[in-house]
Amino acid sequence: MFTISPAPLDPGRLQRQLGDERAGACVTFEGWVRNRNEGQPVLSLEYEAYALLAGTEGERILAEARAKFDLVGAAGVHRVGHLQLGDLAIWVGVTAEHRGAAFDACRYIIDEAKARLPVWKKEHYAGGATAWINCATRGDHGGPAATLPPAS
Amino acid sequence: MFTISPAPLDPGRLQRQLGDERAGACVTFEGWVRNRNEGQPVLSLEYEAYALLAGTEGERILAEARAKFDLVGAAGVHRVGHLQLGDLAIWVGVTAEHRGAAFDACRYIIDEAKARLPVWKKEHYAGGATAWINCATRGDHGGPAATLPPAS
Amino acid sequence: MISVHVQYFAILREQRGLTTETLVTPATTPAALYEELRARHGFTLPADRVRAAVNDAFVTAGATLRDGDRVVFIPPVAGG
Amino acid sequence: MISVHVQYFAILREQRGLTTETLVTPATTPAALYEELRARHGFTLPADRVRAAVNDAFVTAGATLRDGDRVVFIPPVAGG
Repeated sequence: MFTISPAPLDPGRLQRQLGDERAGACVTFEGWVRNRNEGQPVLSLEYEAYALLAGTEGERILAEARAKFDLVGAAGVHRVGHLQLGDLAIWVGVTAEHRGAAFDACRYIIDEAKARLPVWKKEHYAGGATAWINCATRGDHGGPAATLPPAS
Repeated sequence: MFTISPAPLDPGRLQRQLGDERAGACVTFEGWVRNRNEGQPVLSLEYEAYALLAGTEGERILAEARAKFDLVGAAGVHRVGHLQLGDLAIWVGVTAEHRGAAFDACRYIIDEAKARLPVWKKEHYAGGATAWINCATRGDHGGPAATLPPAS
Repeated sequence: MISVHVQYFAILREQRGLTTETLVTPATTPAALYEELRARHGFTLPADRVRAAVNDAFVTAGATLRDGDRVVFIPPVAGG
Repeated sequence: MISVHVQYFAILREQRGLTTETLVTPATTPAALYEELRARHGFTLPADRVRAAVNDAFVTAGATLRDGDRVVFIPPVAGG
């Protein structure tokens, strides 16, 4: 199941839901808020999602992974809200009989999720500047981390 | 750090020790005791390690991963003792700024650990038969899951 | 003329200054509707960087809009 | 003749019936010592499937054994 969560994620609980005696391998990916992006210090991150479509698209990605790889289970959650350094932004967990399928599927899911989920990320910098990542346009002096004026 | 543990592993605690504000990605691998190997139902698994050399070799594998990939942190633990279905036998966790390095390094560490750590696994089957995995010889009728007589 | 409900997210929400609006438009496709709104509200993202969803499913820019549709314009995503 | 301490793990431990022993041997390499022990105790693993460690470090089968060395024969591993 793929969900969008306004509440902090609990990786232990998420992983336990994948428990299955047929599984010999469990690979998880966690995306953490880090203190730097494209060389610029970051103070915090805001995530916003079109939750309904993000859930649907996430489920579609999980179904693709199940079709491509020999899995026992797969799940994912994307956090939304204002996150601080070190916070968990996205969790993906995959189980399989063998580790090759688990690694490949986990990688597939996070790659597709980053490219396809209608989720947006706004970086907050020292001094109050912010930027919606990937939304810079020519007039913003280019680059994904170009700063827009502080939000009102 | 790579350790050998006779006590059950606590993935939450293990992962928290990797927390670092420079890390944007955390990939973990867990090896679970599954109920079947090479088509044969398995009841439980015994793991035995040459703990001192396994720790040294595990540390060497982690150092190789740090040299090959752009990591923030890496750690691993192998459990020893008599494990039941679903129990966690090995945990590997890797953090990096970016997910590509984290996935590649985690995969590298578990592949090398399985091939190189002086750790042995004895499968217990229904009826009391057991087999040391990979230790079958021609006289055992071949195959990694060939059964030896029940241990006395 | 049709009436559509538009929902904004992220940079479009901030540039529009609101989350949802219902409006009457001569546009018959998401592409035409986006150009109309962009001209009116000064959205910085060009049309070719924005995808569209209608009634909670992705659609092409040339899909036909119907009266009562719920339309979302999707800025470049950046999850994870 | 040298005196060496041998430690057994896994299938070798079970086939030998003990964990450690100290013995006096004419063997000067791990390979020769393994053949001696294999003949005496009926180990099923052929020498080419067993690695050796001396004083807690891997060594080659032809390494020189010294009096007082701690020797471990390592059956095929199967961790994870």
